[in-house]
Amino acid sequence: MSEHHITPLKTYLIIAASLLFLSGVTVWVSYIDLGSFNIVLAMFVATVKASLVAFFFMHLLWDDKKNLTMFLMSLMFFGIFVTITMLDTGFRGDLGLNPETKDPINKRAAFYDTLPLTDTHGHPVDEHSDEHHEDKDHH
Amino acid sequence: MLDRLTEFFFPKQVSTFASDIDNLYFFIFYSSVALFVIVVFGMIYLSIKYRHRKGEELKLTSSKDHSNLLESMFFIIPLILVSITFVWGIRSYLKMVIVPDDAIEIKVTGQSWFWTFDYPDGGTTLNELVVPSNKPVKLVLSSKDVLHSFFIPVMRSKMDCLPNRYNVMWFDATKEGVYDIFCTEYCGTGHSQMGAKVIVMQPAQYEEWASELGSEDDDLPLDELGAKLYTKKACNTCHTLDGSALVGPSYLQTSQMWGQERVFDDGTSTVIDDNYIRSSILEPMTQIVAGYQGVMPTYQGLLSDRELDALIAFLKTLNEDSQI
Amino acid sequence: MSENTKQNYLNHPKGIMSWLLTLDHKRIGLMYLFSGILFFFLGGLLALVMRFELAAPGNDIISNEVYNNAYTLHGAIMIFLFIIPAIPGALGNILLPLMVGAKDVAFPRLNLASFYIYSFGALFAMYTIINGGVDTGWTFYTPYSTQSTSNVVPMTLGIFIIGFSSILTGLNFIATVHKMRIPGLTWYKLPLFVWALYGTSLVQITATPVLAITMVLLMLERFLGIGIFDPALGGDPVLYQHFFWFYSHPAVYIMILPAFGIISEIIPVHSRKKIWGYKFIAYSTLSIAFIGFLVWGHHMFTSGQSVFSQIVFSFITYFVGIPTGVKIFSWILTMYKGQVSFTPPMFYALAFLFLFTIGGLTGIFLGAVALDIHLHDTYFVVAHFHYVMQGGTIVAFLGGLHHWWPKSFGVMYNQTIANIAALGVFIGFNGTFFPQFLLGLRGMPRRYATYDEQFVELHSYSTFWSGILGISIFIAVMNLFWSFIKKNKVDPGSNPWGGMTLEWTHTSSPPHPHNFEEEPVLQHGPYDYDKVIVEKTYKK
Amino acid sequence: MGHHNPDSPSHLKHYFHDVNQQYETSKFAMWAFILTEVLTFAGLFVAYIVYRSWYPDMFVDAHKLLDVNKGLMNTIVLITSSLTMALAIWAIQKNNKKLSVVMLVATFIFALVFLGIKYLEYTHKFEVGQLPGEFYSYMGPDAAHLNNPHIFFSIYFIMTGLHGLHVAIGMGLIAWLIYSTQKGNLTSEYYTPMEMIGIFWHLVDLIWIYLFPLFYLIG
Ligand code: HEA
Ligand code: HEA
Ligand code: HEC
Ligand code: CUA
Ligand SMILES: [Cu+2]
Repeated sequence: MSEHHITPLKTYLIIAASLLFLSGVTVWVSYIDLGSFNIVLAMFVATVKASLVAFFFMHLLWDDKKNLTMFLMSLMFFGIFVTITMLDTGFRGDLGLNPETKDPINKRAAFYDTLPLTDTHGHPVDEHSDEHHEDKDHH
Repeated sequence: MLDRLTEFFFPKQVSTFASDIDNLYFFIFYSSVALFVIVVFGMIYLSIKYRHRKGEELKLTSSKDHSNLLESMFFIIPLILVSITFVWGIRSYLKMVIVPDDAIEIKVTGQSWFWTFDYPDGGTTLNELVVPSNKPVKLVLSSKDVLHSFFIPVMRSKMDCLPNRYNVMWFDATKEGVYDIFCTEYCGTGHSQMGAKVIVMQPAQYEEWASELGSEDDDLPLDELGAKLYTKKACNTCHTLDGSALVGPSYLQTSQMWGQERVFDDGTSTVIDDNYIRSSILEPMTQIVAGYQGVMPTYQGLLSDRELDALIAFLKTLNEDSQI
Repeated sequence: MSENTKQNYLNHPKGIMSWLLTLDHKRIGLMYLFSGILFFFLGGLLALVMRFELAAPGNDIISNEVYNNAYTLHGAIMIFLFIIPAIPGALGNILLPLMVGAKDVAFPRLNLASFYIYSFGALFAMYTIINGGVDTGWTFYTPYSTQSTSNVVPMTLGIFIIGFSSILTGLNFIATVHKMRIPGLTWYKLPLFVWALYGTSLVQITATPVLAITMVLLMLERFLGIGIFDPALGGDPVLYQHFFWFYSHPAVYIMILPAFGIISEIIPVHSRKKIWGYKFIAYSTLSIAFIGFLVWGHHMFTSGQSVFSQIVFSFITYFVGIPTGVKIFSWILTMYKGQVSFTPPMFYALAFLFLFTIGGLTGIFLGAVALDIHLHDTYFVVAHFHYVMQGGTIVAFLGGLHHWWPKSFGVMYNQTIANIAALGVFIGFNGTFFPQFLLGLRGMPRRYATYDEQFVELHSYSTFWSGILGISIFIAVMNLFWSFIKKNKVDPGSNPWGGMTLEWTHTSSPPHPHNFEEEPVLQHGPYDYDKVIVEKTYKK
Repeated sequence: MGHHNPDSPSHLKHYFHDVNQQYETSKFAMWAFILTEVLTFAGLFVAYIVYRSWYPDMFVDAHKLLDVNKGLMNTIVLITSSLTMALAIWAIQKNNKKLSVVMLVATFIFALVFLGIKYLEYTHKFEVGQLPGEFYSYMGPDAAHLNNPHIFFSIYFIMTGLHGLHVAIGMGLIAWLIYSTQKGNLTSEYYTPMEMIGIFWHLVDLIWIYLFPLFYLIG
């Protein structure tokens, strides 16, 4: 099997270094408030990283293109799954006609009513007031 | 002719969009029949015409395996049919989802295994939806426990009822009468008994009915009112009066039961009295009779005190002779 | 023929362990066949119980609970234990390597593992029955399935496990088709059954993982109350339906594509005619598999999903019909200027065309959203899917068994009985399920243990004919197995229908343990009836 | 038929023509398997995306309860382990058995570290009650106002849990690789299993590349 492509050591090291660098970049960027652009940027960087892993570490760049096709196919079906599901979940109560059908489940689950307030260690604190009871949705 | 066919295939058309849907059905039906006839005729004709006759030598057969004309037909004809169906279907569909502004709004709640209807001017009915004719009615549906689906065949309409969410359907009934309602989403043991009726009345009659809603029973004696409530509040979907057990215990002999012991599934027991019955109806999950499952819904908020008394009074009258 | 031809995969090697630990795809296929038929009968028996209960409106024979368990188990067994794993598992396993000229599938060990995983999962399903059943319907809709006290967990666990078997079989077949073909057997020279299995396998490996994760989430919802699907915990039951149908709609093409493949073999062989539109059929397989991933929401037209997605799903649903139509018309035109013999496999193929066309066209009715709102969860849907699954897949499967029986097992069944049984299946089937279209149109909901007086007449017709259907199926299958018992052997070199694909032309019946005594050399395409005359040889 | 060509290597299965066919088949099947893995996670990503769009504020606030430093540390660990895995293959390709084993051992250790850090994270969450589903009980000052945070934690635990399960499975496979390489079963002539497991291991890394920003960095 000696005819298989052997990636030079240097390539591996460069790729690993870029991956680490990009990880640093995402963390750094996440502290800057860019509004909804944050998530776009984070996903963009993640995708660059993922491609580096796939093409170099997983050797897709040099492999039979069938293997790449398989991989891309998995992403395509994932895309289909998300997009079409979102056509529903993102547009419930569309047509704007029946407001009651929209925004349905933003109701706190009932078991929260029985939970005591806690401190940051999760220990219950005294319920000296009923404050937190008020901000719950009673139906 | 078409009317007769419609009657053959479908229940009565009672909503304004029913005929539209039936027509869509017939369009697809006739196209399908045509395609089906082509398929079956082609298949029988070709297989018989080119059958291998007795004694005939095996031979090299034709190499014909395509024809541009035919193949484009395979695409074009279905594409045309499908396009018409799509446009038609969507137009009918939009009629079904866009609710007219002047619709009266009734709240429908599914619960295992009965329906509650709340009317705009107050008042509630169980398992009986009363609506005026020739006036759009908007139903806002939800459920108290699992999924149910509210299906009125004569209106050609159906919608699921989800807990914690509202769905909407509407219709405009064109003919007075009493029609079936079915639950069409599986919801447990009583699913197939979760039927109800829709009563379509003249608008004037409806107004009268609505204004009397809730007050009509005021002057009935308690046990008669209880007997009425027994079916009206859907107790009979789970409790029979003839001794056979459905989902819940039967009430054939309740009059004799008073003062006797009731054993629960956790081993505890209590003596049957008015209070026990009252709490069984309001908080059925706290004490579950041994041998049964805790599936009885709570009637908290659905029964007034007088109605509770009435039900208890009614149960007390029951004995072997009072079989209904 | 040499001494070697006496040796075939059925008699060599010998001993029970040589079967249980076999890596031979043909033996594994045979084991799938037996277990599949077993589950089919079990599911069928449950169906008959249901039908007898439905003969009259009340609770005459069984209670609501028993009925609800019966239909759930019927659906789940038929789908997850029989039609999805067993048909590719049986016919696919036996035939795929033979058809591509390989000595075995790409990963024989994985193949055996896949069978055992399937058996293991089936044990859970059987445990469910012993332990009192499960009553959610085969769709396990939340929140009922998270609340029901019946055996939802063992059943979903069983399905989860069987899913892995399905994935592994799919992987194996894909690798086999891509990499194990003999030289010269290019994609366009593959028998169409291979194309069909290839499409099936693609769907299996892409859709099944989503089923697996859905079942896991459902179990976790029961154990931990994770709140993703349970509305009481802030979740959304409609999202569950998206997850479920993302698998289960493509799964209907896992069920039907192998059947399409079988028909694509039977018709040209028994018509002795080059298949019409080879490439169209091959590509329509792939496009059906693909479009099948875009339409799952047509099962949710009354769930309250957004109007926008209703319209999109309705639109795309119609487009599955077009490639399917191309196939149907091509099969019919294949007979043009052929030499058609009316053999049992051909009868099943013709019955398939008749029944599947009805089933498929009624799918278009259901795809029209305005109409589906009336028809959803009524017997119209029940009739639709029995027409495609039983009238389509099972009928094609029976046809395939009759077609490849002498090849696979070296024995021949009684053809007269086979023809009579085929007729019985055809008539009994229509008698059982055609009335159900009417029931559905008139508003009879499905999953009902009891029903309104108005539906009695049609229900009792349906019940009556289901008896005939059951008996006919029983006879058809027993007639096949009887040939085993009677050892009604055919000559090892026989080719009773004059098939042209490698399994007919290059190996004995039943095949050699390593499939071919010498690596086959391709001499002609799979359907070159215009170029070569293949004799029909069939000796007792 | 069925018997080996005298000069064909022992790892060549009888139903393949040659080593290359066997190698390519395994690799292709591995990629098909990767497809199923991606689609398994796809379901969970869909759940994530849908709930994030329904509960945007809750997601943003709940993610602050996670520890970015631990997450970043794990990212670094996993990327490095990916590198060592790749180098193990590189070494065996060059027939450097010793280096290959060293690299595999390193990969194994990194995996262990990853799970160790995960363990610390999990135990902390268990202690304070940031648990999935109905077991959620953390109502601290920074969370008492949240709307259904148990859903965030359900998704968090299921996704990282499934990912952790993959890491654990990967460790088992790597342990086996260490053993076979050490024994000399894998050489530059035949290292298919290492290549396969390598692909699997990189997938584990690849999924973490998305999990990390989605859970720890959104906001
Ligand atoms: C083998 C299984 C199988 C197959 C192949 C199909 C094929 C199809 N199915 Fe079916 N279906 C099921 C199994 C299957 N189905 C099951 C099990 C259910 C119920 C699940 C449950 O709820 O329990 C179901 C339910 C179901 C529904 C949901 C109904 C409801 O619950 O309300 C719908 C709606 O669109 C539908 C549509 C279709 C369509 C459009 C096709 C198409 O693929 C059909 C294509 C074929 C043709 C169209 C015929 C041949 C073509 C021609 C002759 C050419 C001319 C064509 C045109 C003009 C279009 N099916
Ligand atoms: C491959 C799939 C498949 C097949 C082949 C069948 C076959 C049959 N089905 Fe099934 N059916 C489903 C899949 C299938 N079904 C599914 C998925 C559902 C939905 C479930 C749900 O709602 O969740 C369903 C639901 C369903 C219903 C609706 C229940 C309801 O909604 O209330 C009905 C009712 O008539 C029915 C009837 C039948 C009948 C009569 C057959 C007949 O074809 C069966 C024929 C009989 C046999 C095959 C038995 C032959 C054998 C013997 C007679 C002897 C046995 C001997 C020994 C064991 C030694 N089925
Ligand atoms: C969904 C089915 C259902 C409905 C509807 C229902 N019940 Fe019940 N009921 C049950 C079941 C099951 C039990 C037994 C388990 C338990 O004790 O909760 C029960 C128990 C009871 C009991 C106590 C049991 C005993 O015999 O000791 C009373 C009293 C009762 N029901 C009255 C009513 C009345 C009155 C109504 C109508 C207003 C009603 N139920 C409606 C299912 C139902
Ligand atoms: Cu309510 Cu079915
Ligand atoms: Cu479908």
